[in-house]
Amino acid sequence: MKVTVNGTVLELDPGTSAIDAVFAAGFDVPYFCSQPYMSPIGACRMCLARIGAPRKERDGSWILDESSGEPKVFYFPAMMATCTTAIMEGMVIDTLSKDVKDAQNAMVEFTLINHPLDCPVCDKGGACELQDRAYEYGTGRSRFVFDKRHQEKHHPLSALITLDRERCIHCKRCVRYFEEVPGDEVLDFIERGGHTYIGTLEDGLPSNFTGNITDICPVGALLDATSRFRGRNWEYDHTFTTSLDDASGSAIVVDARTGRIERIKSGLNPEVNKSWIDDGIRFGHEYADDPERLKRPLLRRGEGFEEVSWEEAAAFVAERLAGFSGKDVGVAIRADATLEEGVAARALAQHVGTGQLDHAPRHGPSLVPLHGATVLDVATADALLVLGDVTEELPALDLRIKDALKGVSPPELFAHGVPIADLRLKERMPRASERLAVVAPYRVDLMKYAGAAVQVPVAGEAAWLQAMAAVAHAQPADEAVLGMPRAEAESLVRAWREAQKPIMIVGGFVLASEAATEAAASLAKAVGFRQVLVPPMANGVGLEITQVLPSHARYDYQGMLGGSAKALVLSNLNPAVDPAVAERLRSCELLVVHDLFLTETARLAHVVLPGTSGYEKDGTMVSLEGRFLPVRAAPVDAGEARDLTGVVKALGEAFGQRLEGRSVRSARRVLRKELGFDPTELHRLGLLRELPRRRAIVSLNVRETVVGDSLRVPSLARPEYLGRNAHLRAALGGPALRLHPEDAAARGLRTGDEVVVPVDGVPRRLEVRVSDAVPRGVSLVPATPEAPAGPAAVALDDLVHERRALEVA
Amino acid sequence: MSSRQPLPTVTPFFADKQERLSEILARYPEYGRRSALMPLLWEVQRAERHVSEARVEEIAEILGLHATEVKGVMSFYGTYHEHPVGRYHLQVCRTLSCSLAGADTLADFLEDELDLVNGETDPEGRFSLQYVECLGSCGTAPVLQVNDTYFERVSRSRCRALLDAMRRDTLPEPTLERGGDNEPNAPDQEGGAA
Amino acid sequence: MSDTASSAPKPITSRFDPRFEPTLYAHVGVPGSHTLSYYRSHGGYEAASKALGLEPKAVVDEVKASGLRGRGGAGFPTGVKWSFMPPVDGRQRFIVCNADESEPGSFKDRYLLEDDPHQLIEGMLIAGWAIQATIGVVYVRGEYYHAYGRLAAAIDEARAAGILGRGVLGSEFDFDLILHRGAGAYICGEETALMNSFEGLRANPRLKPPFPAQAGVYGLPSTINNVESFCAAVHIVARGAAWHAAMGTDDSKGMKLYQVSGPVARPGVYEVPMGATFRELIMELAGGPSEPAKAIIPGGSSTPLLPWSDATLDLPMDYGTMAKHRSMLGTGGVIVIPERKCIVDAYYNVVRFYAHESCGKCTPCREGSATWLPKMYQKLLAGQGTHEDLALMEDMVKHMRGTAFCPLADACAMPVQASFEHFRHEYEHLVDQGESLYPRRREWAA
Amino acid sequence: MSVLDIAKGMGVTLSHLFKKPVTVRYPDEPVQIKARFRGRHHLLRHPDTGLEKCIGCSLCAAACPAYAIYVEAAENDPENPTSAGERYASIYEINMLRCIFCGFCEEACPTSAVVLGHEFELADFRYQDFVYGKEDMLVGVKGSKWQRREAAAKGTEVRVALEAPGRPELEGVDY
Repeated sequence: MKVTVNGTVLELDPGTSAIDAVFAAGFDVPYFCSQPYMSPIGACRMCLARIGAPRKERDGSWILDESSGEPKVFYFPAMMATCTTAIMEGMVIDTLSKDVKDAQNAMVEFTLINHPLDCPVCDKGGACELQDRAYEYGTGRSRFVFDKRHQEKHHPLSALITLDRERCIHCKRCVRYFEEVPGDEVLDFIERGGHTYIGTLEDGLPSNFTGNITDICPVGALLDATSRFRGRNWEYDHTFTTSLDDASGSAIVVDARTGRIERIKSGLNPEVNKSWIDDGIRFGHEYADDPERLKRPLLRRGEGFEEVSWEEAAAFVAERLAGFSGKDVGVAIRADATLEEGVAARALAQHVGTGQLDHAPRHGPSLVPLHGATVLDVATADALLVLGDVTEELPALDLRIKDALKGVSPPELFAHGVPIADLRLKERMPRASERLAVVAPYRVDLMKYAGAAVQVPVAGEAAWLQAMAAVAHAQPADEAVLGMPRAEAESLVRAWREAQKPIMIVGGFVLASEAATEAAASLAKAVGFRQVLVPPMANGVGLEITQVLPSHARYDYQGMLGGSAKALVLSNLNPAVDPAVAERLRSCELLVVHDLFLTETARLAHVVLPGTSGYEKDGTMVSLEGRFLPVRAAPVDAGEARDLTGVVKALGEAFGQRLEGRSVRSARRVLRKELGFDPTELHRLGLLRELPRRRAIVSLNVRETVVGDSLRVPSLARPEYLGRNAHLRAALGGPALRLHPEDAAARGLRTGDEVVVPVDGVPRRLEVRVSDAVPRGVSLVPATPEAPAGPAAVALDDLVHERRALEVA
Repeated sequence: MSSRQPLPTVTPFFADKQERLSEILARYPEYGRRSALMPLLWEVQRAERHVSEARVEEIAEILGLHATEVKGVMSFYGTYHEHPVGRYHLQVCRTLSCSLAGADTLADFLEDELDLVNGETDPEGRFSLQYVECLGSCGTAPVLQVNDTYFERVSRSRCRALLDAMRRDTLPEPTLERGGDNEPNAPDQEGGAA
Repeated sequence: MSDTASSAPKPITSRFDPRFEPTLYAHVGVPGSHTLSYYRSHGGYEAASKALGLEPKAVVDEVKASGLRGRGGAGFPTGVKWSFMPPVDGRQRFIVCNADESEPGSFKDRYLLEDDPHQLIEGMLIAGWAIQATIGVVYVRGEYYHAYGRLAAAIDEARAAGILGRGVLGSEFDFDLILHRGAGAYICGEETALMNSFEGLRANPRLKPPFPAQAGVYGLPSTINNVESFCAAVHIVARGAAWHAAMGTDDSKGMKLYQVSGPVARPGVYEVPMGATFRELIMELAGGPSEPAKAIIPGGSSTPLLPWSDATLDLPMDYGTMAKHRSMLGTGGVIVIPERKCIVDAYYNVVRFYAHESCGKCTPCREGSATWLPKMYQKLLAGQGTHEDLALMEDMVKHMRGTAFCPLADACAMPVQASFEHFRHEYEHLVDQGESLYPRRREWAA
Repeated sequence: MSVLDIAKGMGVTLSHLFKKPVTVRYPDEPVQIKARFRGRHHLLRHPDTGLEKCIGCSLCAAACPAYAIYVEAAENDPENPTSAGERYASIYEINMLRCIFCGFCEEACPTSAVVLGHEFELADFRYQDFVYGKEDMLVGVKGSKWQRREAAAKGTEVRVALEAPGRPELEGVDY
């Protein structure tokens, strides 16, 4: 459609909003209530413009201007909000005339009359949309002589978010956000008219995605409590990087100042996380600044440690390693290491000549499905089967599933980016819940939105999937196993088969079992699902395809710990939380631990090397969909901490060898050869690649795991760091032991009790949370990197009360 | 994420009123279940003279909503009360037509007579006084709304009589005033309506 | 456009005037008129039976031909509105009655609801048939509890009598009503806000388009009309479009329920053909002002006032004439403002109303109508205003007009603008002297 | 050049022999400083409450052309506030070696908390002694770090060898 904006003529697609036309033409209008990826509502009235369009006669011909012979432009009698106006053929938009400027001045003035002028103490100062717009479009003086509205300042909406009600300009972004994006309406306007304010009756905003409202608030009304009153916006160094908290590949911006991370904001990656991240990613960074971080290498001297230089530590390790036969050495890294670190680990293993190389946690089956799907495919799927608790396991995927239920495809991008006002989005859009089926062993959050929800017994996924596959093949199946009448199962299968884009999302509970994974694959084959497999940690896919894997199943991580290795190099792994493993490690002849903190394992080590967090390293990660994404180091003061390439460099120097992967650069030379592209040149939005499905994935050296009646469940708050993330812990509570009310009552347990309970023989300190989402007889405990999601044995009978919750009056 | 347990609450309002509850829910189509929100609030308010937070949570539970949403809706409207009002909730319209008929003076009179200011309830819980906007009784102004009942053309003497009656808990039936041509007491209305 | 000089004198009516037979208001004020038996005995539901015998489109055309314009304030042609409904496609369709009468100066619907609920039910049934909607929604304002009770009883009666429910009046057509009670929010008179309110949401107006005909109640096709419009439709169907079109002026047809309030001898509702003059209404029917008057608000507080003068009194009250004189017919709720009422005080009262009723969704209304403008009036009335303040107020209301999301800000700004236009001297007197030209009235009927 | 010119010149010289000299015996005698002289910064307090005026907004640091100022803010303890309002400067440092005494910080300050005073005797020995923290600049602290060190060592009062007419902005600063 032809549209003229202030004399500039441009051709745009029908359905474009006038505000995007204005921006596309290179002009600017102010706006507060519009927000990319959310519905336009026309509440702030800032984007007013004079708009006209030609009209047609009854017969379909244009009404012509008598003097010019051109179609005559009829202007609307009043100014129109451009964000809610769709363009029309021949539309003329004027944003520069005096009338428009006057109206914009007036709207700025109206907006400011009740907005406090406390910019110097406001954390938004310097990055505030209102500040900018008032400067650009205001008159610079106020005629309002009365007292401004007084309302509660710094009201804690939750432990993570502080609300200043005086600063709110009622743009409704946050209220709409909760309804439109995560679908939990936990925040709303209260009262009406001039008294309207934002409030909640819920305790601590129960949603996994609350932090995003601090990003989208155009003023300083909603603030990230972790960075409150720390620095000013212009003082932060912004690092655009990728989160290593989960395998979604979510874009984040790390804001650092004087060597420490002050906050994390959401980055924009339209095909992955759009502009949303979950609270685990946003608020779970405080551990990186923990004062207990290791800053220098430590060398065991008798009972204690001594701080030494990297050279000294490396020389010690090199000398000791020389005493081992190559095959006695084990090298294991955590599955959120970058590809470059993977290359370094591989080079180290190669140098010492061992096949004992692995990353952990890792499932037995490959993470590269036969018919994979991308995150964008999930967002546009018309049938979804979710196996597991995606909301906690990979929260970014949860939001994209909800996108799919809305049925609005992702918008086309303009030169100015994501459309400011996507007119296809509406407030309170109906969600096609019938597109979503969720199967999990307890009531997961996503079931609220699902047309079909099945609660299977613990480790019952394989049976359910086999039964469904039987239904698909018109074979008999047990209705008790299906969890629904056969007719319903048949109609589900029919819907999946008829769908254009059916997708199955396979979570950790299924991947933990080879049988279940196989069953999932065969059901997928039977009805035509494409699969998304959820890796247990950020770079599981990447480390698998770069073959950071043992040469034989018995040399996997469990095997190394079990005694196949006499010397161990562990990076960011802490197996010694299990007392049995700790006992074995004590007899290890050489234990080198590379970690951020002096963990249980590090305390047993001969050499401890300071490691870097995910915010402090450069590298590449591969997200669950096979997207190669850059990880960039924020300017953080981490002392002498190095990532694994740094470790390999130091060891190489001690060996007198130039090892591959001795720097990010050298690792990338290797990767370039293997992958066929240069990771150095990766765009911030990443590169989506078809992944090779390797035949040679080495399955786990699985001893029949203890199948208990309980479950280790994923959690978006990484339990290994939760204790060091003070704000996140305050909001979510500590690592939880979740129980059914009756089970809790039977043992006299109440929400808030602190207990120590053996989980698979490992005593764990947990906080009791009573919840009817948990089936009777099942206890849920958080999964850790050492013990990923899956069935567990929780010995409630051996539970020890540490501290009882206070009696509530 | 954390799903904290609600504190033990008072007996649910609708516990023994299931029939009434299902009658209200049945008024609306299945896809419009949320429409029952306002009727449920009315139901609670008529019985308890206000809607407490516990009731808000209960209604939210019934309708499958978050309590915040119910609160947001409830607080939008002027006639739902967060705190209990008196047995006689006196609402004085002070908008233009009533004001021209002396409603401001009526309001002052009530303030003096009851020793209450706008928005207050007396200690015995008998009277609450509230100024409201247009009640749609402009032709028969001034109007005093007592709970749900209109008393129109409230003159000083009528107002006194009403207050006395309420103090004795003998509120009279209102006479329905119509004004203009439709006055029920008009002498020849039967002839005119033919 | 009608002009008093050119058009033939129209009969004035009143139930006491033998020249005319009241229609809409025939039964208001009659004891027992709210019952089905009374209504049936006065020809009730005959129009509905007649309509059900016609094609739906024929009913729409009849209403179109009658020239009926919406009686809720905006005056949009009712038949045209009905014809906007999309073709029947199997989706549920709704006919909605806006009985949220809250405009200061308007009180006609209350009496209709209380004394003639069956007339409304019949009107909605006809409209429902015309647009093929099987569910009707009546949204009654929360304060009209008596009306709510009467209507609820009438609906029960009608259901029992087979007038509502499956196969109404022996036809194949199903129709039922949902009676919904509001809770005190003027904004619910805005059609989309009413729909939000009905759905159990905060009553903020919705974005248009989509208009209610495309996506109304629950996102389904809906048509919404005022109580009076539905009642008028009953008589249009009963007596034919020509009967209706014969009354009134060129652009405004039929009967209208005018309301008179303020200091007049007999305030109340008068049913008069469209285009009756203020003189006929105020001087003749309502018995004239009981004290000297200086202004007339023609159609509820949101319509700009007109100064009291012979010329004004001779204006016919129809849509076109009012627009020509930069005012509006609105709901036809005439308020007479006496000489001794300070206009600043009177308009503070009006502004306070809109401040109380602003929903808070958009900036100019929340900050202008609901916050700044009332504060300015308070300042003026406290005797602390300046001439700059007057200029500021004029500038402010100028920017409140045409910029807000819904018409509420306009409804607040327009009358204020008119008060400045006609009575600026009273504002200036207040500024100059520090006190009002007319002291605040303290009188109240004994 | 004529003899007359030489005589003129000598005349000027001679006339000055009998005038009062402009030099002072600094530091034994105080030096006279103009009111608007820009010397070492002071951080002021509200005279009535004693609370710090600085709210830690960092605008001085943003305005500083020499990047001499570093501020870190924190939230006030409502029971025992450091400054009025919600926020105060937990760290406030000016590097006097970098400072060019332009006064932009004073102009940028929304609460008039930082004001350039008259002290100019800032010479010192070690680099780190030129970084002045809050404890060196809060109103009531007299003298440069070196002067205070010397006074402490000798057990005498800090003596600032200057005299200046007061300036209203320097509320509560006393020489």
